[in-house]
Amino acid sequence: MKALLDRVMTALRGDAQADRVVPPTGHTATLTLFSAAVMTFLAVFALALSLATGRLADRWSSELARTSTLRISAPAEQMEAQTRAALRVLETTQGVASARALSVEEQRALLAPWFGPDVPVETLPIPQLVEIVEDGTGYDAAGLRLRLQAEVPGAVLDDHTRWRRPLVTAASRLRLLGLVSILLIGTAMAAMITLAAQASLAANTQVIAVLRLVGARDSYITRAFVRRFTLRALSGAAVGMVLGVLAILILPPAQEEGGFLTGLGFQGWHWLWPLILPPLAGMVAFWATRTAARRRLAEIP
Amino acid sequence: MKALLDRVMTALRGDAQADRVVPPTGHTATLTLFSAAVMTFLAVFALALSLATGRLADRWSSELARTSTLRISAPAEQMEAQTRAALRVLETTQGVASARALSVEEQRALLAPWFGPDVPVETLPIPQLVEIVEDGTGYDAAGLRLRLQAEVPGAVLDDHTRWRRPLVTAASRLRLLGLVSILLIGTAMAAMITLAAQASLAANTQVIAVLRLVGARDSYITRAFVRRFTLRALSGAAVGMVLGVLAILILPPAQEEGGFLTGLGFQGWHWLWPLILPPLAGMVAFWATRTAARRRLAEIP
Amino acid sequence: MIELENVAYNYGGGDLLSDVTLKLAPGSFHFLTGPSGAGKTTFLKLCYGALVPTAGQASLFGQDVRGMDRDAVALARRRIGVVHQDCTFLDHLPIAENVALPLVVSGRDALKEQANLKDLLAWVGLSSRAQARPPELSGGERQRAALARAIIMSPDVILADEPTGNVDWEMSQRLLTLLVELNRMGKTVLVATHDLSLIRAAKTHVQARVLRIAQRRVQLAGADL
Amino acid sequence: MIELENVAYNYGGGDLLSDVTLKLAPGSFHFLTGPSGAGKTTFLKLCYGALVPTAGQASLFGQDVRGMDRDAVALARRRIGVVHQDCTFLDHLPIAENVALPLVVSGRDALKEQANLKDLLAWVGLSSRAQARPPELSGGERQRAALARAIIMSPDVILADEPTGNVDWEMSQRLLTLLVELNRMGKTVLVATHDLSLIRAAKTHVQARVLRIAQRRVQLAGADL
Ligand SMILES: Nc1ncnc2c1ncn2[C@@H]1O[C@H](COP(=O)(O)OP(=O)(O)OP(=O)(O)O)[C@@H](O)[C@H]1O
Ligand SMILES: Nc1ncnc2c1ncn2[C@@H]1O[C@H](COP(=O)(O)OP(=O)(O)OP(=O)(O)O)[C@@H](O)[C@H]1O
Ligand SMILES: [Mg+2]
Ligand SMILES: [Mg+2]
Repeated sequence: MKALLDRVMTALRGDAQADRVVPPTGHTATLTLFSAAVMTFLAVFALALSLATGRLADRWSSELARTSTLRISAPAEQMEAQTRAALRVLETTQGVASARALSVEEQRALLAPWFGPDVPVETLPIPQLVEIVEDGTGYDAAGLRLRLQAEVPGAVLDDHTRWRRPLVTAASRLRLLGLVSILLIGTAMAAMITLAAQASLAANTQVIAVLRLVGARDSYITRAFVRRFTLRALSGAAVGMVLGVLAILILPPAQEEGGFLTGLGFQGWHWLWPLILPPLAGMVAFWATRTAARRRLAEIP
Repeated sequence: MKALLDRVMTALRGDAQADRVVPPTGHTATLTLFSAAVMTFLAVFALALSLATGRLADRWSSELARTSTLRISAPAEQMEAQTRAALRVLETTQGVASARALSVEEQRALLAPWFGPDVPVETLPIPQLVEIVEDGTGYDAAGLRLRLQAEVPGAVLDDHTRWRRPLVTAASRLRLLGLVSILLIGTAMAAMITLAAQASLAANTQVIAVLRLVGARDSYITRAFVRRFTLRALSGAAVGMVLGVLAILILPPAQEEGGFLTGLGFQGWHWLWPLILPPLAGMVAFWATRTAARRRLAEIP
Repeated sequence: MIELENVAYNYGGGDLLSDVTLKLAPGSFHFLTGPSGAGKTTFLKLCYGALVPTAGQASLFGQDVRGMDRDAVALARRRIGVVHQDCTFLDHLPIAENVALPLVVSGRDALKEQANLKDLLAWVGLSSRAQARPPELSGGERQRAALARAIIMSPDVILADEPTGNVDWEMSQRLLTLLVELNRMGKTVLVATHDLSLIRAAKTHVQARVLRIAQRRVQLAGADL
Repeated sequence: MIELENVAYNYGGGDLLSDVTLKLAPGSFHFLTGPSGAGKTTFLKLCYGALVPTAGQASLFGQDVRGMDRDAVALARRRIGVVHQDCTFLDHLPIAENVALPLVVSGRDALKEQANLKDLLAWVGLSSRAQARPPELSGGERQRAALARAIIMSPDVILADEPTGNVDWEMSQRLLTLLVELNRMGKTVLVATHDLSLIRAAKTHVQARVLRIAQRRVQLAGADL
């Protein structure tokens, strides 16, 4: 990587006179610039999407607090025994990280939305709630229900919180999609720059023939082309990057109140991510042009 | 549109001999084919994303059933009066489509997750719940709270259901993003095909000069180039479309249990959507090449 | 056929040609000489509508060049066979197809003229190279192919720019014979060349007028040629 | 300098040249003639390493061409000035820079040679066209520029393929004088041409050997030239 960068820099320095031997303008030039710009623009979006969905997945999973609830309804005198039995069962259940009975205060807080803050929880015949925290793998709800039925007849397992699970999956899938798009876009950009370089080399057969005729070394010819293309890809990518970032900046931000979806923008040091795209494009161009030039020069007798 | 298609078809029919005057291969050819393929591939994804998020937004909004809840805690004897007062207030609140007090059975069903199915709701000092259905615009929660405070002191407005709202916004934004990407990708494809056509025309200056020298009309020259490029873009786009659809087919399907996120795939007749992409690419190519060729021919004396 | 009246031309700088008045009558044979850079190629380009006079009037087959659109020029070109000084071809097509190209673009059936094409290639000595691509030909072979392409349509006018610059003496005589033959059939021929011995040789076969470009004018050369 | 020993060459078909043995000694002056398509250009390409013999051995400055990599060929080319038959240039650069190109690619300071460049352009009559791009030149002007480019480095060997095919007699004498002058300075010169009068004219100035390609062989031409 370091060595490659060094070589890229050496190639870019070049010398002003060598530079003039390759026709400066032309449509393949515009094409390279444009492809690099468009692809980087799209890559910025894919990157933003990928990062945003990553944040989303993180937030959703932490919000989820993979919990479910066990509700134990029993006559007051059996309540404590059944609760302990239930906790024992849960302790030995695979996929359950921890389980604990809720205190009176906690139950009151939970019920507040329904009864207001002053529910006389003590005096109500309400069930004891047990909070179950799952570990990463999750437990087998059906199996747990069977065991509880046998040992704690008054227990009802409620994993209604599970409905949020697909959200996290969805977010991860989106993140994956973003990464896959970046890869795709990167590959497409590399291919396009290669093709544009090849097209330019093919269009400049006469230039190559003349340079060879007057005694130019192949490395000199290669360098002239590589320099052109690397610079073009670099500037194209820089333009695309700036435009992409601007476009993301002017996108309406996500409603903060909701906080459910994070904006598509970058956050914090993530703003640095797009910066690596132009050098990446430059390196791709450097490598692609050099390969193309060398092959072309080997083809021409 | 019809006229354009007709012209495209006429141009494509061409004649075999006229066809040979434009060099059949070359790097700009590959470039055109490849750009069309890549861009269509990306467009298929963007299309799928857009359609999927569209479905998502629809599903989420219908699931949302824009409701909130009013909880009235009051001594049993005032309960009915306060409920009626609250309903009166709500009827005159802008943004509230309807409001109704929940029946005992409904309240029991709501509490079931907490107390099990046999709660003696009648005997419990639980509040009366009023379901508020908003209209499209929604109401001003703060204003409503003020009015209720004045007239129904025991009422607590709980619009906790609002938390799902951002989901719908998010889905719409994703859909918009998908559409914007399609537009962007389309524009980029058009631009790339134009540039590739220009590059090819520039590389074939000699071909044009020779054809003119031997008395070929400009329309003949234009047609030969246009035909090549339209066919190339068409086949490139077809390849990209098929690959894109295949890629979407092999994506793991969304978990159906969740049903929260629909898969990225197309559903029903939406499968027809990608089919319009290649003809679209062909038309873009036709138009782009013709413009480029005419301009080029006008430039060359 | 082709008439120039008080024509002047410049490429942006000073006039290269000025006050040129000339009529290429049907069936006439002209040579055009002059030092390198005098404007011979420029003159020919004026004659087939590739350049438009900066002053004066040029007309092809009775039509003023200035008033012709591109289609009209294209149609006029089908009646004028041109041998360019730097012979360019469609490099991806074999020589035979390149020579037949004027037939193809004017919509004539190249297959019907197959025999004609064969004879022509044989006369210019390219029978064995008919399937080669232009870049595989030698300089002289390219020039001969260009001449063959210019006359395949048996055009009314033949304008040849240094058609023998790269061929040996015998071959140049052969090519000259071909042009003389065509002239006898009534075609108008104009050959730009710096090769005075070619002109001298031609004068024994045909009554040719020799034009010379000097001091921006096209003049009739003296009897010293 | 350049030696060919039993060299044969073919472009895939039958042998075009065979059994060619020749030594271009330092300071010698050669002409090469032969009918169009005989293989003059092919022979020159063998002499500067653009083609590798299909049989036999070619050596440039003592190195066998077969054993030279591309860099070695490039270095050898800097000692050989070549005038191609179809003079190609970098069309985006003015003629002056095109002529100076060999200096640039070999890393020499083109500015230092400015006076030399000016003289050379004046001699070939291109002073006024120095800033024009190659496509704006006439055929003969391009040939002169190509000759100027071939000799700007004052190479040890000069190989010119039809350097006077498109120029008038006076100019061709001028160009010949230039080559003779260089030969007097000790350079090796080989000129391929079909123009026998040029050869005859040269023989009065310089002791030149005339080679002729006939029946796939390169032979010394008789005294009839
Ligand atoms: N790249 C090639 N592939 C196949 N055949 C070729 C190639 N180059 C040249 N030839 C053939 O080889 C023969 C000799 O070509 P060459 O260019 O050496 O001739 P020449 O003596 O220079 O002729 P001229 O005086 O016309 O320039 C010709 O018949 C030509 O068609
Ligand atoms: N496109 C152009 N732009 C500018 N100047 C040009 C252009 N074409 C030709 N010239 C100049 O016009 C002059 C005449 O050119 P032209 O090609 O007509 O000469 P010519 O008589 O054919 O010479 P030759 O015998 O060398 O072919 C030359 O000095 C040339 O440099
Ligand atoms: Mg000329
Ligand atoms: Mg030759």
